[in-house]
Amino acid sequence: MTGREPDGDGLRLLVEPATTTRWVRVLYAVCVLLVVAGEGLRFFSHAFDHVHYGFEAWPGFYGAFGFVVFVFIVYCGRWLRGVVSRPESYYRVDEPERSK
Amino acid sequence: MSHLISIVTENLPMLQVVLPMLAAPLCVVVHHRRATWWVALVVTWASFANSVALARKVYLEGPLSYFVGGWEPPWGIELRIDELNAFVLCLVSAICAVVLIAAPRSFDQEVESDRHHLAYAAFLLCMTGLMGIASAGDAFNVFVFLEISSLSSYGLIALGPSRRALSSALRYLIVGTLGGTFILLGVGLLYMSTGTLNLVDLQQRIPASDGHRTIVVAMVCVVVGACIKLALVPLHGWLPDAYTFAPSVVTAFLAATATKVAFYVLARFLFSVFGVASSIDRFHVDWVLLPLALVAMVYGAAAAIFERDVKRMLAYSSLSQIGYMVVGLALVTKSGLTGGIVHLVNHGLMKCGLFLAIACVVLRFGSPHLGVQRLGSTHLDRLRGLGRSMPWTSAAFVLGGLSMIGVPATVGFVSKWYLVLGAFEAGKWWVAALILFSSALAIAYVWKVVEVLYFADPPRREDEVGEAPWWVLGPTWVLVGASLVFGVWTAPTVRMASAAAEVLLPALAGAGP
Amino acid sequence: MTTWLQSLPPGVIMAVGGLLLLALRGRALQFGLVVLPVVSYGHLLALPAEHVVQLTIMGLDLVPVRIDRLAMVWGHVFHWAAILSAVYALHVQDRVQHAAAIAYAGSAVAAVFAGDLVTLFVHWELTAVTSVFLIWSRDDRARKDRDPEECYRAGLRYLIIQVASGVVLLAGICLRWADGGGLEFEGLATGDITSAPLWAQLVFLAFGIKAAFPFLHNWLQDAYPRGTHTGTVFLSAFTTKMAIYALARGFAGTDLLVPLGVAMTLFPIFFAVIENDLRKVLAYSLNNQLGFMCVGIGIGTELALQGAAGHAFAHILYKALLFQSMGAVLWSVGTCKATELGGLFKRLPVTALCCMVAAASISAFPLTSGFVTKSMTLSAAAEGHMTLVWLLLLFASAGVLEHSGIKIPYFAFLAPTKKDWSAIERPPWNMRAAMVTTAVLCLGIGVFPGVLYRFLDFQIEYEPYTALHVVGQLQLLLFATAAFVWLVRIGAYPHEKRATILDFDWIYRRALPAGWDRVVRRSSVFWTRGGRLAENARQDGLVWIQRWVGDGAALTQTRTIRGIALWVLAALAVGLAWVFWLH
Amino acid sequence: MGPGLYNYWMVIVLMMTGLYVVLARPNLVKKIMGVTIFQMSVIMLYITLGKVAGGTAPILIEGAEDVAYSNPVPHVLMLTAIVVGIATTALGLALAIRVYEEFGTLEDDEIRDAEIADAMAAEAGGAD
Repeated sequence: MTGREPDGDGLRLLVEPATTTRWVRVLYAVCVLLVVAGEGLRFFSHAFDHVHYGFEAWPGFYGAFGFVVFVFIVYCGRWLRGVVSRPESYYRVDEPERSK
Repeated sequence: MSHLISIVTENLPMLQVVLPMLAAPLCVVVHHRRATWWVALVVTWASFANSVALARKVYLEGPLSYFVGGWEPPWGIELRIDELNAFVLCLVSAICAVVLIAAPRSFDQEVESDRHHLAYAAFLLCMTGLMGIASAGDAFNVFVFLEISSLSSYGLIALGPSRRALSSALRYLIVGTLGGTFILLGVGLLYMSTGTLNLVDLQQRIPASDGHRTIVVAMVCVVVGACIKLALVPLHGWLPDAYTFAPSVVTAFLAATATKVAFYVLARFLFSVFGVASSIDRFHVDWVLLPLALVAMVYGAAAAIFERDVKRMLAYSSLSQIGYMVVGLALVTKSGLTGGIVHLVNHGLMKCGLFLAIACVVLRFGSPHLGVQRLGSTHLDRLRGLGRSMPWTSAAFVLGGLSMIGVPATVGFVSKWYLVLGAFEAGKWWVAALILFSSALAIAYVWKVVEVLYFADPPRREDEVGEAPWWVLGPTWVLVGASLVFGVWTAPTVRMASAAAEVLLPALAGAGP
Repeated sequence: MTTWLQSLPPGVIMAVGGLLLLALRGRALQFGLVVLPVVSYGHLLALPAEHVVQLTIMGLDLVPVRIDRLAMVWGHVFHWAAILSAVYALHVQDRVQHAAAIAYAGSAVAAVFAGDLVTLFVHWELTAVTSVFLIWSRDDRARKDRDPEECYRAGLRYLIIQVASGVVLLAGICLRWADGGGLEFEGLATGDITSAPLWAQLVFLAFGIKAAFPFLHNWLQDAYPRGTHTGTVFLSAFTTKMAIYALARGFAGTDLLVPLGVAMTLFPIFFAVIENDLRKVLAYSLNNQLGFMCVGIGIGTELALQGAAGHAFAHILYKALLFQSMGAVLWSVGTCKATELGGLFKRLPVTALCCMVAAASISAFPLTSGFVTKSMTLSAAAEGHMTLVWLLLLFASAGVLEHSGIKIPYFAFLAPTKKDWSAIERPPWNMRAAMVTTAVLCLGIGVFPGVLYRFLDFQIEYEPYTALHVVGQLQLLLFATAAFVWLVRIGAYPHEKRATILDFDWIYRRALPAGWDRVVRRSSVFWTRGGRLAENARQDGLVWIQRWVGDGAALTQTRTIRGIALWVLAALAVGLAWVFWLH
Repeated sequence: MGPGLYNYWMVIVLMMTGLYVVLARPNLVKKIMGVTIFQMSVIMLYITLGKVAGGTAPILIEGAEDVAYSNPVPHVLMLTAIVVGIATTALGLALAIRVYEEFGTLEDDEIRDAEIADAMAAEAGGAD
């Protein structure tokens, strides 16, 4: 029942170390572009007239929020791992003694 | 032809008792394994049709009296059918008819082949007795039919394949005879103080005697006698062994009918004959019965949890379920009594189905309790992994078990619903709590079996067996199916039961459902 | 005939038909598996849009069928999920699993169309007892992740909690009935639940167990990763969303749901970051998504309710797709542990692409289904001037991107690995077909939201595609992605580690039993004595009960005739004494 | 104690004797006899309560107007009860014979011990 999918070689570009760096640069560039686009909206449309909260209209608010929150979550996760991480066999029924 | 039909329709109440009675000696005479079965089959189905026709007539036209031989009471024997009797008669004849289909295959294995015709004869006699009790209109014939059914059931139990069947039957005989004689004694005392044996006359005359000491003693004798037959804890000593060692089909038959008819006797005497004013208001029989019934409910379920022989486990579960019925009776409310009576039928259906499922297992594993050196085929360890090799039997067991627990959409739920309702009507919420607690215990013992059936590996590969033949599986599923159908389509059973409850508690008619 | 079909509750065709699958094998089984949900859907579509069936059983006025706009949203998507999951499971040759799955889906559908609480209760319990077989089933390729003993125990825990939810629901129903209330399943409470009557609180609690409220949630993360590779796809669709429906139906506008929902969106994020089992990550993510819906229901405005309904709709599809893609990985590789995976993109490109579509959807990228539905809830919060709620939900949106949007596809398909996957089998055609179809649906909803709104008969035309909204959302997501890349590059992103992550289930799986141990064994002298007594009582209690009613014990042993007859005489004596005393 | 109650006293004595035998004697045949005695006492009760003081056998005599007859109904009933009693005794004794053949004893407690031994042996013997 093996499917006849195209072999992944053609897609190697996506994951080769050399090309990933390029993708990362594209990502950073798009981020900058998005901030610029946001500022563009401010000058060329009335989009910011109807925001619910004032801080939504700060330049790059969403981007900064996303970045900070993501880093915060990851560091919280690292801290949490120190608290709640246990060996994989922790609940294993046949090894109750080892986990104590 | 039409003359013949009118003879039949006029004699319906008598026919259902007489047919099996006449067929029993015929079986002995015919003396052929399969031929006797056919005789018994035809007769039981005819009786079943008869009971249904009779029930229909009673519901349409009201209670009817039949004078045997045309002699009117007080000289002749009266058969009196009202809503309560008709209900019990339908149950007994239906169970007989369905169980008998499974009988030959099961007897082939568990009963020696030259005794089959005797087994069928005893079966028919037992049916005669049970049908007779439920239709008799006078107290003495209740005793006579009780003895007919008891004597033949001792014989049936003794046919079991193990030697313990004999000792169990003998124990039951001695204790059962004590019970029967107590009833005889009570009936004598009643006659002594009222001068009549007719149940309706007794009902009218007893209030006049206003708690005469003779009548009071008669009441105690009858209640104790009926409770022995009913196997109400602590008078249940005979039941677990008798159910465990009787042939599988006999167990299914007796579990679904004998105790139910005894319950009928108890209810009939307490409520109709002695009357609520005397038995309940004056002497508070319910205060004695209710604690016993609650103990039975919990004790039976608790014992079933630890029991490792499934057949015996079901016997203990029966004790618990008998407790439910008596709780319904002892609550003395319309809903409670309805619950008790509807449970009479519901428990008959599901327990009979469960015991037939056990009969299927026994068919595949060889006779239970045969040798001393090996586990009986109904031992829990024998059922390991049976969910795979006998899926239909296992599924039937699971469904019956769900009904035993009282899962919604099964008959068990319907009964418990009314019992709980009755408990609240009586203002006894703690009774409702105990009913729920005992249901929780039922989960434990049913689950124990389910776990073994489906989650345990079969002990050995060669132990893999095929499904039971449809001759046995069919009746099992008919009963299990009925316990599901009547769990959803509750109108017929509940309506009949509440009509029966109204017969017993006319003062409370109109209240409740 | 027509009336008979009309009074047949939707879903019953599946619930009953599912059991018939037990009798089938081979092609017939496959045929039945797919045809049953299709027929059931056809039946639902043939019914009138507003439709009620009433019935009186045992003196209870029941409404087995109540079709209206709200229920129809779930009716559609449950059937879609059932059909897609059935196709996805087509290659599995296990009657029990299929029967359980279809019966489970059927009872979930029937629960949604239940018009009274008793009917709801019946289906509520049915979903529990049918679905557990998807966790118990042993016929599965995922041997590494699914130790039979652990699956059995997890299933048992799941069953106990699910059935307990039903019991609590029943208790609530009984209390309401005893108070003289009706059985109708509609607007049970609103506003302040703490001052609502006890029955309403019990029903709320029952719904909350299945909706995985904080501290009641652990069955979800415990059981779903234990399901079979196809079973979990079914599981992810029905139970929790049925609970969301029940909340929307019964507790719309209940204030407590807002903080509860916010908590549900937040705490799973942190657990998901460090969890190694990717299906468990998805279970946490599922919990987080339920939070968004709860907030919407709690706000209770028309827009918020519509947002919750729409979100449930979209969520079922993309969450199913995520579990489908992980199921495909499980089928091919035999495990879903992030530490074991990586670089599967090359060998399973279709699966990887579908997974990414689902990841984009759940993260609410523009042009995907999540974008058009999630923003409704956020807008509703903003319109209600709930600034903190709004900020926290925004926070949670970034969190969703972390675990479902990036972690799942990255660690399964993209992360660098030395493993050679060229030998693994690719998932069969039916799995891929189901995944591609689901992916197309996710994108279709994202591109044409108006079609969805009309299809679901929504009252408010919400326009998600404003320039500001698109730009803002893209900023949020892409900056967060940039943060991920940056963290990975500087080595700050935590490596995956094989581990057991403790959660609240630790309380009942470890702390309580161990605590009992401590109390009993290792405390001061006073407690040792008392503890020993308690421990003895616990052990001896069982022994004591067994001594009386155990196998062959005093009260259950075969008795001599004397023993039986003595009881008879005692009964007679007591009876006589009783009546003479009263005489 | 008037002579009229004599029969009733005897009924009670017989009844107690029967019950005592059932309880006190472990031998199954004796137990069956005890049951029979118990039944007989009830039969005597019925016979006694049918007796009318100074009454004669309930046979209609032409011309005798003022003759008191005893009540015939209890007598008739007891014909049935005696048959039931005989059947019970017969079945009980038949079972006792079979029990003796199988267990080699008629002592109730010994049979019980043998039964428990059966159960334990089966449990120890295992599934096959």
